[in-house]
Amino acid sequence: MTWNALILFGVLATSLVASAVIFLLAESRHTTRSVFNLAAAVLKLLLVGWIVWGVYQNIDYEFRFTIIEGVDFILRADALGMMFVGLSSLLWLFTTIYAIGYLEKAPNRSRFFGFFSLCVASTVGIALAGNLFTFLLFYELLTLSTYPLVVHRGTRESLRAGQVYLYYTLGGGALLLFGVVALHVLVGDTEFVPGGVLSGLDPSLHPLLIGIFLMMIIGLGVKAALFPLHAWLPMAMVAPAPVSALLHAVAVVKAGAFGIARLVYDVYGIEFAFSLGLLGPLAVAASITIIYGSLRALAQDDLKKRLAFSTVSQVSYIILGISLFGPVGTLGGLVHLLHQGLMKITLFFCAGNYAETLGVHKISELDGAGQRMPATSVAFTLGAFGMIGIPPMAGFISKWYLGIGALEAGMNWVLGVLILSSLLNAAYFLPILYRIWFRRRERLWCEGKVLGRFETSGWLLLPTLATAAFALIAGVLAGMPFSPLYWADLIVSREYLP
Amino acid sequence: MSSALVFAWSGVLLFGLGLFGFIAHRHLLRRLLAFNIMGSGSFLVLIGLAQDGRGVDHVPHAMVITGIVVAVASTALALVVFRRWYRASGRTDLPEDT
Amino acid sequence: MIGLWSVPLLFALPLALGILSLLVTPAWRPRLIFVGLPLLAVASFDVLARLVVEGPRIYELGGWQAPLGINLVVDGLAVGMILMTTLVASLCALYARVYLRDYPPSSSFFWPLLWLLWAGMNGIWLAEDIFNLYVGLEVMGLAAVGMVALRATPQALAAAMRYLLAALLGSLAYLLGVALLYATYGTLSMAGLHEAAAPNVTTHVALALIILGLLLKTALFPLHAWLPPAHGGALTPVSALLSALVIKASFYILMRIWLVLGPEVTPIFTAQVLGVLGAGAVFYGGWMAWRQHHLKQLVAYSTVAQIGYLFLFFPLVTGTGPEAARLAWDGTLMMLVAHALAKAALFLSAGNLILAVGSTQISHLVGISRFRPMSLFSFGLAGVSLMGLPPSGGFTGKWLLLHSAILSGQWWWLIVLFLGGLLSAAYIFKVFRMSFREGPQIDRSVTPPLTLDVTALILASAAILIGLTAHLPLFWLRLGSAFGAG
Amino acid sequence: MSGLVGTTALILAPGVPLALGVLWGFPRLRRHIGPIAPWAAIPALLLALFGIPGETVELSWLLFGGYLGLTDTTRVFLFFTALIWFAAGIHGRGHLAEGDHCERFCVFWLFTLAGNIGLIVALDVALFYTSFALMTFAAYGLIVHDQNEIAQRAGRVYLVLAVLGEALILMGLLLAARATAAPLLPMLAELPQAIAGAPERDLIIASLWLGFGVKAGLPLLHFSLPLAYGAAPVPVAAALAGAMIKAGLLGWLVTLPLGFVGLQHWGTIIILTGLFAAFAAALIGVNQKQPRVVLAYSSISQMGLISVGIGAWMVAPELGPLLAVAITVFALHHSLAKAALFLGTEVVRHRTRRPALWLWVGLGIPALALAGLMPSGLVAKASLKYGLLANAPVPEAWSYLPLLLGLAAIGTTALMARHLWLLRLEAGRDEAQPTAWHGWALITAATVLGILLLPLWGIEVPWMAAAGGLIDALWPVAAGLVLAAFAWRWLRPLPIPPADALMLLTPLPGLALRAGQALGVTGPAVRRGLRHLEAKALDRYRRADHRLGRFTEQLWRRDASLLFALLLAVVALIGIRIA
Repeated sequence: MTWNALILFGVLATSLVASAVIFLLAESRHTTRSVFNLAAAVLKLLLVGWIVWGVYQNIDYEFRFTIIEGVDFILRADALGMMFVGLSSLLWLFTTIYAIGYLEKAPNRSRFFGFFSLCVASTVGIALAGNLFTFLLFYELLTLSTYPLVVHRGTRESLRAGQVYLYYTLGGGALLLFGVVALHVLVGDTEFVPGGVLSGLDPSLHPLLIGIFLMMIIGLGVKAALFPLHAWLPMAMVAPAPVSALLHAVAVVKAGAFGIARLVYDVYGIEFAFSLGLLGPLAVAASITIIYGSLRALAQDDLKKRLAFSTVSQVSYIILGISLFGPVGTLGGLVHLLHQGLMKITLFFCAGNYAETLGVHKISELDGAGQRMPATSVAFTLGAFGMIGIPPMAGFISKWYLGIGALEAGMNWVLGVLILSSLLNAAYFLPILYRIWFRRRERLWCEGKVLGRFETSGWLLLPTLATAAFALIAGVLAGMPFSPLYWADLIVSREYLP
Repeated sequence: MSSALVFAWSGVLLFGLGLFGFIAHRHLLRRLLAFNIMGSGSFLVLIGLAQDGRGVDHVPHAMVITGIVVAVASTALALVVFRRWYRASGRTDLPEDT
Repeated sequence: MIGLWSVPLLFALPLALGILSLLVTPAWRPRLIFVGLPLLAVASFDVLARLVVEGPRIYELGGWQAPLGINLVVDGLAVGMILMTTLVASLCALYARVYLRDYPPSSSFFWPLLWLLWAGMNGIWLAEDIFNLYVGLEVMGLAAVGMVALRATPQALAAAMRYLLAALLGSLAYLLGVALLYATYGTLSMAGLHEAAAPNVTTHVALALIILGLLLKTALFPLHAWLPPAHGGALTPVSALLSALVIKASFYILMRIWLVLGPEVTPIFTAQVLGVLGAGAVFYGGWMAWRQHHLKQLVAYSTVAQIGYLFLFFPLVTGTGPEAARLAWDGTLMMLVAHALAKAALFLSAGNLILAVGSTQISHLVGISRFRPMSLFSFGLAGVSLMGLPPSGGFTGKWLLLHSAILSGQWWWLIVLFLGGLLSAAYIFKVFRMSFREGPQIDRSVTPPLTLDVTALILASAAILIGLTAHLPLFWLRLGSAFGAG
Repeated sequence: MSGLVGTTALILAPGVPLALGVLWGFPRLRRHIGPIAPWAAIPALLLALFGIPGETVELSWLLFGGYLGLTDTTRVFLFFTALIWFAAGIHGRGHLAEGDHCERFCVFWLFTLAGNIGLIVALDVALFYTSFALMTFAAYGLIVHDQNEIAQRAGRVYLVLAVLGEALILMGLLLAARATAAPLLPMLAELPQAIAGAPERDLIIASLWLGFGVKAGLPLLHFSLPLAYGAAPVPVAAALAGAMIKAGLLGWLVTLPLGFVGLQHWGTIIILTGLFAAFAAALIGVNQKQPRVVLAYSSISQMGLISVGIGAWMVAPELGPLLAVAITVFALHHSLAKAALFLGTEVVRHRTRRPALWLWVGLGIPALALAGLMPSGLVAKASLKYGLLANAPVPEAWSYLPLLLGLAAIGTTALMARHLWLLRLEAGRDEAQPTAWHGWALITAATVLGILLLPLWGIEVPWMAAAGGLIDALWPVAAGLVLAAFAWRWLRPLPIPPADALMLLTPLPGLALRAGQALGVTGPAVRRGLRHLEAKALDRYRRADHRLGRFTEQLWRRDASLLFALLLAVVALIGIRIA
């Protein structure tokens, strides 16, 4: 076992160990838990930074052992995986800070933070998985570790949401399992290889491969909230804000989208998938989801619900990018994986801030919030502009690449989808901004508690501003080395020219 | 029909009778008796078939002796449980659902 | 030459301890485990070491030749089962030592019965001839019935009686089958049968009798009716032992005999029928588990369901290619071991939860996740394995069975595995849902002793770990079997 | 300017307002930024006066890589844009440094300014689009500044149209970029040629024309103009009407494939739309009752005239050089004059100490200029006519264009007359602000003298043609005045609302919301139905399940042995049959 393998394992272990320790700590030891949790998050970020640098220099990181004959447990750091790892570990740090502030004086914190760390561990595992088996392992672990977070509040509504979540994810997971086993039977241990491993199979197997692809897309599409498998996502918004922020904006839905990326690029191979005619239908499904999610978002008055439908719509941008045959579309999809995460987590943080500080959950009650909470509102504005795709926010970069990618792939109608979706995004975000900034509140805010010397607790404000700044910087400085765009470009150059 | 087969078929008959009794009766003691008849039947089969033209075979003897010991032990246990059940519930048969 | 003694020690020692514990006062009975458990553990590991070093072999007890002497088989399968028994039974014994303190002294009969049960099981694992299997089956069965009756409530006695009648009926059918086989082939040894067996009427009738007897003892649907009251109503450590180990013994015998008789004798039709019954068990057991209101009844019905998976072994191993058969063997054994560990953990943690809330009703678990996270966590880990979700033994087993089903082209078993997993998720999460509901804010639950939680947690973790490190155990289990070469 | 200074100036021009806007984020600095905000346009003004075309700055880290620089055309645009912003800023010091929400006003002001200047100096598409969007969205904050019903409605209409425009522009730019050599880092200068050769040429032209048309007040996309100009604070209206409307024009100039290939049909469409705008806007405008709305319609009308030039350029590429000059000059002339008129609307409301005569002379100058009688107006109109009638193979119908332009001038005159008439009614209503007239005076002076600067940027001013056109320019003015006098005496204005046909279109944006609600309603309705069914089914199932569960369990339990025996018999029989 080399050092490189150990470091890789360390990335996974930081959150696993954190989770175990948090479970064992007594409920009342808040300070110890927070310190430990933050230390683990920072350590993980450092390790990830180290590996990112290594991957950039083409160093191989691999950790593997045999589970059963012909099936290995493989962790491997490649450019695509590190992108997702980087996103999750960065946002884990911020969300942990946020959650410490958000859950101050709430019950069941031990359970919350324990499962939270476990979720991050599974996300990192998904990202680092070197074959389908390992991916599946962490994919299901993610389902399990998210459930307690969804039902965290223990109300009838959240239990119901948890149940729906399970219906969808367990069903999807089972389908995915079949797909994975079937591929395993066909080609043995399905390691992720740029360009895929299936193109050499006999043409008589192609209908079967299409069937397997469909099954696995359904399995992954459940988490990626692909229409019509999305219904769990808005319901899951009953969870506390940090959960909605990290898990339903980043970890869970991205796990699905990331899985689809792995499936298309590293299992089927994009050229093979294209030659099987799989990409067109995928693009259509993604487009329908984009429009549908936007239309539904338009009609929501609950802020988190609107954001949730927006997530449904935005995550499909990633899938759309994946299904565009050509390097630019891929680039657009992959870069949106990061961009959407940064922007959407900002929005969810803001929604949490409004709810926690002002007790406001509905959009119609947000009048004049900009006066009371300018910093949060600025962050919200940046996030919303990014979602609409207004430059120079990160969302514009994604949209530009997706647009060019669609044209290069010869799918001009996708451009129409992008434009229509931008219009709809504007239609459901701008009214919120209008209320925040240009309406006056008639009544006083009913503020239960004073949360520090800023407009709200510093624990809540700092991560919000940080992620908003990242979303802005990712757009403005897209040309800099190690920006999301730069990294996505690196991935594409390695995936397309292996 | 050789004597061995006669033994064997009588054993099967006993087994069948025992099984019928086991099913037909609700009273636990009767069912226990039926079980013992079934046991005797199977021992008879064992002894009978083993004699089929191969001279004296010690193995079935050993098996039957062991079997009888087991059957006695089982019957004893069943009686203990039955007695306690009877004392606890006052019934001689099993309720149809719990 | 210590190793030579370790094999007979495996059933002689429990037998001796059983008799000894009958002689000592009730207070001393639990303390015998401090002698017995280490010795048995050493013996089990010694057997494993010898297996790994010297390979599988036949051990002649006392140096006498068969047929009058007793031969013991020490191959991978037997050793695997011995280790599993040692692990699960030891932890259950440790659990019981603490658990039984609150029960009347009469419950200390648990200890002699435990040793007897252990001796019976080890006898079954090691037996090389089908008659010794019968003896072991009877010893184990009688001990198990005694354990069910330990609680001495009317329900427990009724359950024990029902169990006893089923067990006796099953043993007799098995015995009749053995008699027919002996009459036909003049041998009881498995090796002998393996060589001599030929497809004829007597063999088939004998096989049918054996199968039916063992199905009744394994409680395969629809012959399962005795199981839920017996397992669900017994004392917690007893439930764990019965569900985890005892029913596995009769399945083990069936598996051995099926493989010994070989593909010429065992009809594909019967194999499919067994598979269909297994599927029925999965569905019926899962459905019934889901509609239970008592926690331990739920877990007991879960056993009914999980037994069904094991019976997929027969269709997958009969008349299929060597690769599919090997995968089916691996998968079934993985399922078996994982179920033993997970079900023991599930029963023990269910017992802890019941201790904590003082009620067996699932609806009384409201809000328990806040106050008894540890018990619930073990329950969850074990549940993960039962649901067949990764990373767990249940998942690895399911993976192998899926693989085998696809390879042999028997896609209909995929549906069983698919729906079975979802059904088990439904009943496991039924408990979780209740426990996450916010209830009273004050902790009214009783804190169970730490040992109880720790033993359950160790078993649950083992069920998870075995899935991650399945490579080595599966390799050992294949030693000396028809699939050893693979 | 030397290289380094030039580079710095290029960055500072949009950078200073942007930096001030960002600094505003620190609450402690806010107080100090308000007073200096008007001066933020000065670097851009200096750059316009002294910058050298061709000088570029590369900012590779910005977006996909950003390029800043000046061209001959953009220098002129930069000049009048910066000047108008400066003058409006001075005029609006009250809004920027004090008053209600002055802080908010200040930051939107700075960002709008930064965007407006940025889009002029941008050389690459991404930066151009970014600045354009920055300007568009920041301007919303300026428009709704007064926060009354009218301003909010204006803001809403503006925003809907702006978003639509942005989307169309994005689509056009994406399609156009695809056709360039480097789709990921396209330069503005490459676009026209690329579009001319692109397979989706018509779609690109349509989306860019309409997209920028939202800013430039194309008919049916113009609704935001009268509303916003009427509702926004006066300095904002001046900036909107003077500077930002020209951003749309600049968009057309830099992106449309002008001068590469003759596009007969597109040219004709644009010319006809322009003429329609010129006349229709005049007809609607004279019926308005608010001076600023009248001015807005005048803007629409004037932009229609400029459109004629662009359309002509499309039809006859060889007219390019002449028309480019004409359009630039026209834009300069119209912007300055219009800004002066807007600032004047407020100056006239204040009781100033100046003699009224001077005030009215000052107010008259830009009005006359627009009507075509001042030097700038003369030059602008003359160069347009000159361009249109130059020796080139143009369609027959073009010979009517001068006449039509003359008729349009009648309309303009009538609009101006109406405007001044309405102003008279408003004069002297408010208390004076001592410095309110500085900006207005500056921009009025520029209206007169700005034309003199053209040689500075190397533009040949057709003075002779202008002088010759004086006679041509007189009759429409005279006719317009006569018409105005007639109308004043005998006609009453028709009740046309400020945003004419908008009422008819209002339901449209609501449709999307309805669609979302409909989906949302169907969802719950379906779900409710399903839940009802589910509840029913569940209820039935529960009962059945209860019975079935009891039944099967009893069956298995009571007759387990019977079942066992039966199975035994069956298996034995099968065994015998097989044997």
